[in-house]
Amino acid sequence: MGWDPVVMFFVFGLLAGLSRSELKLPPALYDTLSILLLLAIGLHGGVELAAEASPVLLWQTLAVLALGCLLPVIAFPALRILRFSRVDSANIAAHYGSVSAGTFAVAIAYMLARDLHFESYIPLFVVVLEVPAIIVGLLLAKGIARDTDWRSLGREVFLGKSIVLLLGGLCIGLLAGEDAIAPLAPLYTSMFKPVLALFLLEMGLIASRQFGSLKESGIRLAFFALAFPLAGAGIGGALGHALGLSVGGTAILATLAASGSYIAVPAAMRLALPEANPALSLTASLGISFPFNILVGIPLYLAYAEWLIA
Amino acid sequence: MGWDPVVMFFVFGLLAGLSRSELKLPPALYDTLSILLLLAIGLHGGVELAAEASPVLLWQTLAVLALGCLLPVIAFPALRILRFSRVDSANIAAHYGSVSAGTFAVAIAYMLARDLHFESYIPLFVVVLEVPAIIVGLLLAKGIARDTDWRSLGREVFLGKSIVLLLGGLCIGLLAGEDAIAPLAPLYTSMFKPVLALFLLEMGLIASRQFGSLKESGIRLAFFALAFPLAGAGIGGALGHALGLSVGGTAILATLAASGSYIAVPAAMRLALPEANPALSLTASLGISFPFNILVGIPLYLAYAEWLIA
Amino acid sequence: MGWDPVVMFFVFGLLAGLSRSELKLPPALYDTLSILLLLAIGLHGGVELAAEASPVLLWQTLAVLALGCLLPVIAFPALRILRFSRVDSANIAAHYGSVSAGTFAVAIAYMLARDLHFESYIPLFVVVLEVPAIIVGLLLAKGIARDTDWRSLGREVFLGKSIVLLLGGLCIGLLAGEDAIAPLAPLYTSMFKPVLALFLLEMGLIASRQFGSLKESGIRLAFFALAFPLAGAGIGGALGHALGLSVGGTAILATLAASGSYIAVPAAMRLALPEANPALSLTASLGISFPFNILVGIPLYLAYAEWLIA
Amino acid sequence: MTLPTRTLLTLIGEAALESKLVKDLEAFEVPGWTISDARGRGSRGVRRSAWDNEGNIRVEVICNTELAQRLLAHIRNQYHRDFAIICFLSEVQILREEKF
Amino acid sequence: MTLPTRTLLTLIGEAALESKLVKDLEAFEVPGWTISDARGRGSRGVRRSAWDNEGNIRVEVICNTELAQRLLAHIRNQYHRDFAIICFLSEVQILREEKF
Amino acid sequence: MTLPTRTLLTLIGEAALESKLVKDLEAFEVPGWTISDARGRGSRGVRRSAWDNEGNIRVEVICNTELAQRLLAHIRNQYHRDFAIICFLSEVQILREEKF
Ligand SMILES: Nc1ncnc2c1ncn2[C@@H]1O[C@H](COP(=O)(O)O)[C@@H](O)[C@H]1O
Ligand SMILES: Nc1ncnc2c1ncn2[C@@H]1O[C@H](COP(=O)(O)O)[C@@H](O)[C@H]1O
Ligand SMILES: Nc1ncnc2c1ncn2[C@@H]1O[C@H](COP(=O)(O)O)[C@@H](O)[C@H]1O
Ligand code: NA
Ligand code: NA
Ligand code: NA
Repeated sequence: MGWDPVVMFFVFGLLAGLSRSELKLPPALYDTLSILLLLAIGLHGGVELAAEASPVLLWQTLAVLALGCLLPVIAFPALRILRFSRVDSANIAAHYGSVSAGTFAVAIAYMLARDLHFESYIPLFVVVLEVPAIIVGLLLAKGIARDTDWRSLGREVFLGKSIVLLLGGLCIGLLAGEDAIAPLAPLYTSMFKPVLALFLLEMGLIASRQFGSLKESGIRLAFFALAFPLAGAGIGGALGHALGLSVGGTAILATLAASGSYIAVPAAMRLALPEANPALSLTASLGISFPFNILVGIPLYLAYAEWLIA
Repeated sequence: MGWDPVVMFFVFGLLAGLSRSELKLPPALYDTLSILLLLAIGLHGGVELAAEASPVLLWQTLAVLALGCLLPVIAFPALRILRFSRVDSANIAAHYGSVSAGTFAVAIAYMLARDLHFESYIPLFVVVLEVPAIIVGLLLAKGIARDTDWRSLGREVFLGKSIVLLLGGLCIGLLAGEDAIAPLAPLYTSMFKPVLALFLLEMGLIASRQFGSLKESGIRLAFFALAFPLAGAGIGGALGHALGLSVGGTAILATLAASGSYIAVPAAMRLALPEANPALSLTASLGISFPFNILVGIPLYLAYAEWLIA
Repeated sequence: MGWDPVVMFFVFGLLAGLSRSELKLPPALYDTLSILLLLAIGLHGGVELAAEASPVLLWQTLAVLALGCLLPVIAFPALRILRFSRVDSANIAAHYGSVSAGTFAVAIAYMLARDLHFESYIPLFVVVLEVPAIIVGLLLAKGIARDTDWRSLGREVFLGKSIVLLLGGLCIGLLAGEDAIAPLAPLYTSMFKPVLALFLLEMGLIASRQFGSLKESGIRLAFFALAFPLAGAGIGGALGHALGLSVGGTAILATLAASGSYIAVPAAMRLALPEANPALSLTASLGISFPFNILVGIPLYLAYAEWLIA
Repeated sequence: MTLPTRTLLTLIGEAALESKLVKDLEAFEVPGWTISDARGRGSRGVRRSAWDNEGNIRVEVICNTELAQRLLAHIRNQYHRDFAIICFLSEVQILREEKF
Repeated sequence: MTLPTRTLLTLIGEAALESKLVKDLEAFEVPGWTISDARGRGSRGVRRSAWDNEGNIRVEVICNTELAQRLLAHIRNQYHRDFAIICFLSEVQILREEKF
Repeated sequence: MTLPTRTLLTLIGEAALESKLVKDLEAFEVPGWTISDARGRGSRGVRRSAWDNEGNIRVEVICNTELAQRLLAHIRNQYHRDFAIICFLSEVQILREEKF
């Protein structure tokens, strides 16, 4: 069987949710799972970074930062053409400029299961991509020199749960190094897939609830949420290739570009741009693009990366 | 020492509860543990089923289904003789026709610890036994052609948490097969016993609270809750033998027949037969039969199975 | 790098808390972690006790009990000299006479990481040290023959969560022995450090909130909370040496004496001595002494133990 | 500023009823509701939230008096005999009259 | 339909008091009570539920005015000096008069 | 025993607002507040607590009428347009007048 059981957990959650089963995970479990995932990704990245760091990395990081600014700028006019309001377009664009840590975790698991090498410092890119899209999104919505409280927005973003956990894990991994971290390794080795499977079960349940809102927001949103990941993956993969990443690394960067945030960005945008309709952006990123990337996208982006390198 | 530490966790919980200690597990932990147990049982069964499925299985499954219909029909008159009301008798009968996943998990752990082989598809029987007793119980209470809303009852039962998790796990295990599932194997190998131990700790705490209600419902209930498991095990074991199950499989089927549900059935019957007193059925199945089966029953049923086969 | 990643998790939590990040762990996770830690410590101790018990142990236990009575008697006048009120002094003294299970867990992890042998029955000392300080503290506050409800206080103390879990684990480990307990061993082997790391992350977050109260209670409290651990460690280490403990055991006993309770004692004293200000004692034990012991104390106490034995 | 008033209906009852009650509230077309978890004791014994079948929920509905009374009557007829449930009304002042 | 009225007594205070308060409520033979978890700030500082010794509980008791006043007096005497706790009364309309 | 009265202001709204609302309450120098978690449905759709961005909170503030009205006005201006939030007032009798 080619099917990955981890992905099947997502489908299971989706089906359970759509058939309106009584199944629900306690909220504290979901919180715990996402904390474990983010920490594990960070720790793993930090440990590998300690071994593999190089001056090239700096340029790559800057290029990825630029990617994070570019993506919302591409998404915004596309959304405007699809006749979304200015604030809604900016809001959705910010989501897609940023990344989904869950999608990233599935991509990593996918590469590991296929013994595909990828640059081990890639979690750093996740951190780098989380932030700029939020700022670009707000500029798109409000222009410069407006009443945005950048200070408290900065707080919200840099001190948000995901960034803090990713960065904290990264630093601890970096400082401790491979030997000292060994007793904590289960977090990103033997426990990683079980945690990811349960996380995806809950994501399936949550995604199934987004389908309700889909009826209202309709076909235009669905179109964007399916088309933009392909465009994003195209750009992300091309950049990965240009930066000289491995096949695995290129495919993961394509996946990151294709994915839309559903944790950090919604929380930040809800407070910074409350006029935007959060149902639209969540439905798109969580209800459509997330399942699409998990089920169809990642293998596709890997094939694309292989084609690029060959 | 012959004592199983997993069972001692139950006794520990019982003692802590009876001595009114402050110890309590967070509800979210209990939920998480039962989700993990049910998933693990399902996954494990699915993986083994993928390897071991055979046409015989179909007949065995049908026979087990019949067992699930038979048990409440036996329990009901016994309860009537013990002078329980019609609805209460039907309600309790439904609980004992169904099964306790916790008891099942302990039985499995018991067999594994003794290196006793059992049919790996047995989790399927748990799924099959969950449902029919509920329907038979309702028929016993109300007769046919009454105002029962069978549609929404069906929902409640088939989409209830336990069935969904067992079935979901089973399907994922079946579709993925042993190799692909390997990274999730900790769920039903190294993590199974620790999870079960904590689960039993909480079950001990919960069971200890049932003893309060025991005073009211008195000796008749206690008698039933101790005698019926023996009768059920007698029938279940005989059936297992007749179906040609191994010693381990026969003992487990006896245990299933002996156990009474305390998750799926109470939830369904509370809504479908609200006139029944839920304290009676929970006290019996959770407060008396569960401890009895865990502490005394399972070794007994294994000896019985050995005697049957010899 | 000499830094232990487990300790870095504490620092991470501290920094995240002080920078007012959004990071928080679900309360149920924190409860779960502390339950797992206490159970693991107890189980581990019980298993080892089963192998290593000796008549000497009885005398050692009595000596440790005496230590638990002595420490608050030393702390109390010191606090009075620092001009704390009678009840506050008694309350704080009770905290420091008792022990912190979290500090103990870090000390154990520290020894294990350095392959330092220590007496395996040491968790017994944790249990023994939990209680007497509370009683001595109350006597210091109220004198004898007053209105204290000793009965319900006894309940509160002996049936409090920490003691019950430690004792329960100890008994189960003792009765089951090493072979039978093997399937539960992950609780105190592979899972111990990851659980401890997350626990310390939360402790860091909690400790960071105590700093706010520090401003009010000021320099006198900080002085006590830094100086008393050193005094306590001096006495505890000397006792360990006198009792003939190994270097590791001596260092751990010093650590126990140096640490102040922040789970069992606050809960008991809040109800038994409500006039005392709980902010003072928690700030001292959790906000100052805990970080101090974790970051600086344990290596120091180990050096002291080595010096004593040499 | 004098504010318009409405009735706040509070139900406290066993958690197993949640989905049934929500269906009822939808059928009665109430303008909204709020649910939180609780535990308690009444004439039907102690209800703890540590166990699926034992916890309570606390449902609040703000609506006009007439609707509240109809809801109350429905709950009395439907649930009072077999379920642990209580309800009570009080008067509250609201903003944005058109919402409730 | 005019409904009989009773007093709703609400206590908000530190979670450590839960078992003590429940014993008091039993001693006063109140007809029932409901407890839920909360967090907050008052004159005794912030109380979060992330930490055992810091969370709050919210206790509701519906009973007749006389009993409510006696309970109130008891709580004032017993807890107000040393514990973070507040209480307030309001009037509610109830169903099934005989229960409360 | 006749007790002094105060106003109980209850807000129910999306959890994302918690820290903003707490800052507001501090700015208005209210004597205290209590927050608990909830879920619900209103004109802005269903809000479940299983998901960070969906749960509701329930905020209670006891204070004098004048302050409650000012708070109410602030919330209406600040949040009603863009956020799922409702608020209502009721009258409660309190102990220890000086606290509120
Ligand atoms: N007098 C009361 N005051 C507050 N809550 C009550 C009261 N009576 C009952 N309750 C709550 O309502 C639930 C059901 O009540 P009952 O049907 O009397 O068992 C109880 O579990 C309590 O949470
Ligand atoms: N004015 C108020 N409004 C609402 N809740 C309050 C108020 N004052 C205090 N509380 C709650 O009562 C608890 C104890 O109050 P205190 O004794 O003033 O610290 C606080 O933690 C709050 O949850
Ligand atoms: N009529 C109502 N009664 C009780 N709670 C309500 C009502 N309307 C709204 N709510 C609560 O207030 C939240 C926000 O309301 P809304 O802005 O209408 O979506 C909802 O999620 C409910 O929890
Ligand atoms: Na993206
Ligand atoms: Na059965
Ligand atoms: Na100490």
